[in-house]
Amino acid sequence: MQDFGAAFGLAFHLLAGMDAELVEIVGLSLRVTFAAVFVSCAIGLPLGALLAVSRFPGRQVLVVLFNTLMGLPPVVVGLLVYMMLSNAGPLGVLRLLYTPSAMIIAQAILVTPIIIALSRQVIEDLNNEYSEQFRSLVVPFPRAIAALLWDARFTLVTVALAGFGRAVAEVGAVIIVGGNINHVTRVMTTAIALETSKGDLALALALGLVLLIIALGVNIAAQLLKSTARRRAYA
Amino acid sequence: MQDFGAAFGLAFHLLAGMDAELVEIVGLSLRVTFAAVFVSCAIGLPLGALLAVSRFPGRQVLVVLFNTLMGLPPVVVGLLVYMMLSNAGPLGVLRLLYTPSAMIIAQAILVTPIIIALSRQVIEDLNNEYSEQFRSLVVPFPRAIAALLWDARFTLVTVALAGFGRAVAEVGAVIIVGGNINHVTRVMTTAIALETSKGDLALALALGLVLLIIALGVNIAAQLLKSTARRRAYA
Amino acid sequence: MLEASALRAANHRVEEAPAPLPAAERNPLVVRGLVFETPRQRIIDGVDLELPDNRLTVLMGPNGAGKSVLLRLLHGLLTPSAGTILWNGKPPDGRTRRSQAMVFQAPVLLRRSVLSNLRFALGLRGLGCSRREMLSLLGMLGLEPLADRPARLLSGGEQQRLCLARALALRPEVLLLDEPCANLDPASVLMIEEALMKARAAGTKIILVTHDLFQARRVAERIVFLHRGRIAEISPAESFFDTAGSPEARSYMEGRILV
Amino acid sequence: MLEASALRAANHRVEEAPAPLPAAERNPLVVRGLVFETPRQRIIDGVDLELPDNRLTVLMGPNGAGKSVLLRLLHGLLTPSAGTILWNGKPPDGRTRRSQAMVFQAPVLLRRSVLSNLRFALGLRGLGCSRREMLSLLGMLGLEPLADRPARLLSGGEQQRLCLARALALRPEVLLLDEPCANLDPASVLMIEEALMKARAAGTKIILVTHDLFQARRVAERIVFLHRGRIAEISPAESFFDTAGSPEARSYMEGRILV
Amino acid sequence: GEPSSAADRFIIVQSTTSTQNSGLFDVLLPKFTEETGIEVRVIAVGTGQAIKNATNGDGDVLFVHAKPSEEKFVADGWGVKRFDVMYNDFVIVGPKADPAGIKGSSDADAALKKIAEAKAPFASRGDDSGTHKKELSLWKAAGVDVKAASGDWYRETGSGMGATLNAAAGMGAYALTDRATWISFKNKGDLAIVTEGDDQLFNQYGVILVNPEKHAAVKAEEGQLFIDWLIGPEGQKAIADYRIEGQQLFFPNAHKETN
Ligand SMILES: Nc1ncnc2c1ncn2[C@@H]1O[C@H](COP(=O)(O)OP(=O)(O)OP(=O)(O)O)[C@@H](O)[C@H]1O
Ligand SMILES: Nc1ncnc2c1ncn2[C@@H]1O[C@H](COP(=O)(O)OP(=O)(O)OP(=O)(O)O)[C@@H](O)[C@H]1O
Ligand SMILES: [Mg+2]
Ligand SMILES: [Mg+2]
Repeated sequence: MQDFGAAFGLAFHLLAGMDAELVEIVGLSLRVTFAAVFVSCAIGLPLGALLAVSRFPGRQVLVVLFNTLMGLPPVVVGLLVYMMLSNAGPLGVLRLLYTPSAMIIAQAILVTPIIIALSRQVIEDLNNEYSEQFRSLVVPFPRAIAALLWDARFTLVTVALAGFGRAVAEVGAVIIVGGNINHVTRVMTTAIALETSKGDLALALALGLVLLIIALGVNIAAQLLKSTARRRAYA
Repeated sequence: MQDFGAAFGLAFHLLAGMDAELVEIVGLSLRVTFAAVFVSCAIGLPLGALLAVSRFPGRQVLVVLFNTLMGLPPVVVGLLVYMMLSNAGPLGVLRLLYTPSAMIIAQAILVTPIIIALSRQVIEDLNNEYSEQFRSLVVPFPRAIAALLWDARFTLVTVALAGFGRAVAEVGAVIIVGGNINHVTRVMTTAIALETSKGDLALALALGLVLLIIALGVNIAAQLLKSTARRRAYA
Repeated sequence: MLEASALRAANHRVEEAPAPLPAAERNPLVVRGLVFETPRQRIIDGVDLELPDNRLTVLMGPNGAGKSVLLRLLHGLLTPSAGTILWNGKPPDGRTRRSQAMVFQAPVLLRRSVLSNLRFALGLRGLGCSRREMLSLLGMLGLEPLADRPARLLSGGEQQRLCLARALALRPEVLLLDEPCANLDPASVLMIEEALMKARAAGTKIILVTHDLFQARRVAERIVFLHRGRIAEISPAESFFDTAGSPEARSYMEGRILV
Repeated sequence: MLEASALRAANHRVEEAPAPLPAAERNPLVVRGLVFETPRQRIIDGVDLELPDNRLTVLMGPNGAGKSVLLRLLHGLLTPSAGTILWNGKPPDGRTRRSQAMVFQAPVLLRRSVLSNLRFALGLRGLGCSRREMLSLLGMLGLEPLADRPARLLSGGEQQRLCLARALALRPEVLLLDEPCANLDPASVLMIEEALMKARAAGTKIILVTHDLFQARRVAERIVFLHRGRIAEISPAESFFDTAGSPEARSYMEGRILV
Repeated sequence: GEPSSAADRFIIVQSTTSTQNSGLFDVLLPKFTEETGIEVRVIAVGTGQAIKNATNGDGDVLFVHAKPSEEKFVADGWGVKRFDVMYNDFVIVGPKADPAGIKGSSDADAALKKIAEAKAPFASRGDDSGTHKKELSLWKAAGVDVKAASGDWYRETGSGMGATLNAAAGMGAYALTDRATWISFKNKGDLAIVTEGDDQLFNQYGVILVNPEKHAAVKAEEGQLFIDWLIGPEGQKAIADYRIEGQQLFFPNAHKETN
């Protein structure tokens, strides 16, 4: 339990000291996570909306599939990306393994199904309300999707935050494809795993606290943005 | 890439052979995950709904907090639970460390915020529609929450599946508090991590495939349940 | 007419300190200097109102006048920006709402069967709810054959009737009805009006919003005419239709555009 | 009356093979043996209907008769369980819908400003949409001062008018209106009716559902009376109100309960 | 013995991934359990974590290969006594192309110097494990400052042995590993042993009973039984007999008891 107290002190110290190494790790964590969440949203939101709006045979199968893929094990994703990008793999020539790009790819693969499945559900609920009006107006798919995404934007922020949470906390995949290489691909979570395996639980916890504080900052920012926009829309 | 082909063959083999050890591991995975998701839903759904329905100072803070906690790093949760349950920790006398119960606790801590945050959002959207009517009828909180949860049940299935996905794929926390002990606390994800560290990527992938197939089964079951219930409700 | 002009006068005194009217204590409903505003606009703009007895009051006024907002304020669903609302001397709260029932302009129904919607509301008041009793309650508004249908798949008029049935089943002391007959066929309208007269005879205080002049004529004992968030006129029904005192009300009835 | 009774006859022949009527080709709308059913009930129960010209048709009938469902079927939003609907010889599809506009019984508005709601619809048809033009379109229904308000916070009547403004702005060949004036004040009702008469004069075919007998009387050129999913009567307006042929329609107008 | 009693009688051994991954425990432990009825539960984590866990009393026996840390563990009173169990050796593995040109050498210092000169990628565990500490001492002996090259050709993976080997295979890097892990490692890819046989590459495993005076929960009796068995003739023979593809992985040396 003394570890616990020590962790708080240490976390404060780390934050106050703005340790150069910590700054580097935090920076990379945020870069990788934001990039992955951005890619996931860019792909997942339209796909989720499309899945919510369209009716075709096999749609139900896709819905179940993406729900299932929310449970993609990170280690498996890590392995798959590793095998693709490895020198022996088909995309080895890109030389992406053990770079932040590889980590972004792995995280995007993990997060995209979450964005698809959750936004599908959200948009489906909204579309229950809009669909007849849209069919009456003969709104083409792309416009309908854009309109639904826009009108559900306040709810979709929570979906994106769920994706962010998954990505920022992820360690299993990024450690395999990033390699947790010091100064190159070390991020908060892999650093935490490392300190844990070293038995330095206080430092590991302190890093965890720092990570949570950063995530809190992101969430507060998102919330402020959301409520400002909502206030403007409903003043 | 030969690993990839091998993985498929192996996965098929594993499933077809109903290997006793695999059955044991799969059984424990499901037991732990279902228990954790059940606990998380039992706590998270009412709390999420309460948060969606009630208005009190600090509510916004709680909303942001739970959104943030969707990004709880598994390793950190693992460490915290470990420190609690360790012989040196306050709950050491319970002797839960390195047991499935410890794994359930850790997963429940990871999944509960996800259930709370997502169900809060879902219920909030529904409550936009119901709240005035409920206030007019002076529906007491517990009943309002029960009614909202029931009426949003088809959407909440997706929320629960997101929690299931997170839990079933989780490795960082369960390996710390469970210890990945053969025949005692080894689950699919920790077995995958072990095979990966042994360099047996084909077997790791095969286990990953098996895990996904199991998750698929659970998702299909959920979907069937949902559509049967919906058909009955809207015939 | 005296009553109406007195109140109009009160309405115009709003900017000054509202003098406490002596009747306040004994009146079931007393509203003083009521204001409700959003950052963008003032929706209710200084309303003084007293409904001293159990007459059926019809609230009229053009679209956007603030009728629905006023009902919500009276029911305690919105908090006034200024002014007071007193039901038997107390501001509206959960307890007063429990003795009232409101039917909203747009029906709000649970995603359940017709019967379950009724059961839900009755359960809240601890009122008996055997299936037979509930069917007979539904039957009063011609909904009995629909009892097991999902409420949200009913036709517009059927949904409105269900909302009314739910409100009536609670046997409230006060009924606040926001255009409850807008989508009803003539037979249903008469059925509702009969039900209202019965409730009224049993002592229920009713405030009814409607745009239907004929309906107002049939059921109203007192008319409150709202215009741009202010009360333009309060008259006994008889005099209102024949010699409405305010130009706004006259224009309204003649179908002239009011802005 | 001849027309109406001929159609009623057709309606009763439904169980037999519907004989192809010779007029089918030239008629803008021909409906034959139309059935729509859910596992639980038959909502539209064999409707034959021809609207051979551009008159304004009012569709009446008690709550739950199937008016809204019939409009949806005509518009192609629901797929018939049996029977055919032909607009100028073709079943309703996206293309026919693009030349029509429907106003639903419950307003459906985007979570945006009033103006954006209009802009969205106009944009779909590639119609010019400068702010000034749109304001003048809104102005026609008295919505100009509300242009920048969030549409979903409008009052009930304002929302209904916005839905109508949106439909009219598309300059459709066919207007399907489901109780568009239910929540409107008298002035707005007259304004809408005027707008409808103008559209009608410009060649727009209008099918209007209403429970307001006076409104029907004012605007209808032809009345279709629907009862329990079947057409009970089709009459020219003049004769309908004075000497309605079907007992159902007579009961309806007298406010008797129809089941 | 009986399954029920066996389930009750178990000890927890805190060990390292390299020991577990070699598969040694899979043959060793069943033999012990069969003889004594005591189940052995192995927690395989990083060396530091294993020691930390043992310090917390979350294990009965510590079985690792980081002699200085083990001795400190005992000196600090957390462990009762340290026993040598077995040894194997470290090897340097690298890509078959061998960019540093060190294949076949048995001089670790020289090999590492060449790697540094060629700036050939080297995957270090970088996790303060026994293997990592050994590696750092080798670099120091070779006079290379790896800290300066970190992130360049010297890559600290901060992971376990298996993960580091996976990384080395993935990027074609050199790495230091213990022979047991190497032999049992499946994802060798392009890697092969390039340097072995230096005396410096000796790797000693030790076993320690966690001090029951510090943690009452420690099952001292069973734990000591396990240790005695390991360093006794049966355990030592079992270790010597364990082979993969004909190669012996560990060499028992319990008689050379130190400490
Ligand atoms: N929550 C809200 N936020 C902002 N403005 C609102 C809100 N509710 C109503 N308004 C505005 O207040 C005005 C009055 O609305 P209200 O719904 O009370 O009108 P009404 O008299 O009931 O009209 P109708 O006859 O059309 O139902 C309208 O202009 C409306 O746009
Ligand atoms: N999607 C649906 N699923 C099942 N039943 C439906 C559905 N839509 C409508 N109904 C039922 O079909 C019948 C006709 O409904 P419809 O909405 O067409 O009535 P309406 O004539 O428009 O009545 P109103 O005057 O009340 O609007 C009603 O009994 C209704 O409950
Ligand atoms: Mg209103
Ligand atoms: Mg209808």
